[in-house]
Amino acid sequence: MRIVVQAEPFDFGAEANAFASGHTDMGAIVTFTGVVRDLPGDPLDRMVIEHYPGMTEKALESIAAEARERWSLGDVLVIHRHGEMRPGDMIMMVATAAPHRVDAFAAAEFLMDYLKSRAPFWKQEFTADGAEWVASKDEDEDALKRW
Amino acid sequence: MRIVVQAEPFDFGAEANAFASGHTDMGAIVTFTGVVRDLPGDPLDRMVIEHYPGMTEKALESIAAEARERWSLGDVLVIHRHGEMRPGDMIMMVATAAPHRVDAFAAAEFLMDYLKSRAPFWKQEFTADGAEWVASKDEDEDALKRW
Amino acid sequence: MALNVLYFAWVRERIGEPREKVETQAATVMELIEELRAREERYAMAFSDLSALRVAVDQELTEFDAALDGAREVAFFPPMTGG
Amino acid sequence: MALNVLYFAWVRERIGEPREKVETQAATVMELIEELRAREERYAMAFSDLSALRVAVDQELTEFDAALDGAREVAFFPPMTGG
Repeated sequence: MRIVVQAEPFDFGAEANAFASGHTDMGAIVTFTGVVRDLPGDPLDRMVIEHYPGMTEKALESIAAEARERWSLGDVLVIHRHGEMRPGDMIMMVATAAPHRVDAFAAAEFLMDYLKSRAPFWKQEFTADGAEWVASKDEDEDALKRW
Repeated sequence: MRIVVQAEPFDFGAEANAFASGHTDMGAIVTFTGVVRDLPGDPLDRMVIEHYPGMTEKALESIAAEARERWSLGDVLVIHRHGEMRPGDMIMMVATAAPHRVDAFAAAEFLMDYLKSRAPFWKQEFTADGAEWVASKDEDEDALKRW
Repeated sequence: MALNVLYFAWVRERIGEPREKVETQAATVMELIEELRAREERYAMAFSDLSALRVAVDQELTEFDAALDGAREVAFFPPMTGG
Repeated sequence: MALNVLYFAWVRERIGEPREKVETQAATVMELIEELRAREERYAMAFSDLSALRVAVDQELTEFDAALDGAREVAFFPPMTGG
């Protein structure tokens, strides 16, 4: 299990390859990557992500540990950036390795659902109109109910 | 949309990076990678995948097209190898890009479920005991019912 | 009509070849199977349990009662195991 | 007791600083909020709608009625938007 919180960009392909290569007993690897979107009609200059150092790592570790309890997983990777990002930049990734695809998919979705609204990150978007904190979505809170 | 059927290995990381980098309007990228597993107790020497040239490409294209009809997707990638592979080798990958994670996840799972039992590939495993065709699993057929 | 008949995986192994040209008047896949079964023991063996077989006509998965009019290629194989 | 009180995102902006030491006898998070609200307008503003706020005590998410005995760090922030 590896949890990384950093300001620097990460190399998604290199991380995905390294993660997938380590496991000859895992048949299924799932990755999710979040990318800064350019907003149609209101072009995004940049996104800044604030986080709570210390709690962030704890929250991600506890989410990953819970995923490992719920599903048969070989490994979990979470990388999440903070600081300034531009449209097209990768914000974060999770990866799961499991003997079977059902577990790898379910664990990756679970990690994402929890990470969205239980890990202490806050997004702020900067456009020509100024800065705005991204509001949390009811659907993200609702997504937790299925687990 | 890109569908590749080939005997040669592919570079998962490079493919994943190229796929994820092309889309500043897609916030969510999901990949699934299938890896040849080493069987505990009965070490696998190699796996050979037979396929039906012509029909394979058609089946994969039609599965990918159906995914694009069902979900809001920006792009789909499917790479599937045939021929001889060793434990730890990557057999195939799918990748989906969508504005939102729910669509990217659902489409990737749908692609995998259909690809497992509707694309004309047949796996044969070679161990010290000889060669054996991998039997299809009832659970793979059942997995199609949820879509 | 002349059909290209293809076999894959263990069906190919039982029949002993990956493809052959078959001259037939069969109207459906099932009639084609009956003709093949009647030919030789290896065909009878390969087609003994249809629940273990799948069929594609012109590279589209279909059922055993599918019509063959206009078909050029019929393929028999076990359930697929991709992914 | 002396608590480290942290603010994030727009809560930090409204309060005007990211952290401060608070000397308090508050037994619960809610009592601490009442004390802060009574201090200055900017606190009253930041804590005006608790449904828009979340709280963590010693870096664990918790509820507003959570006890503070033994706590060293309390953080207030809006709902999280990671991923």
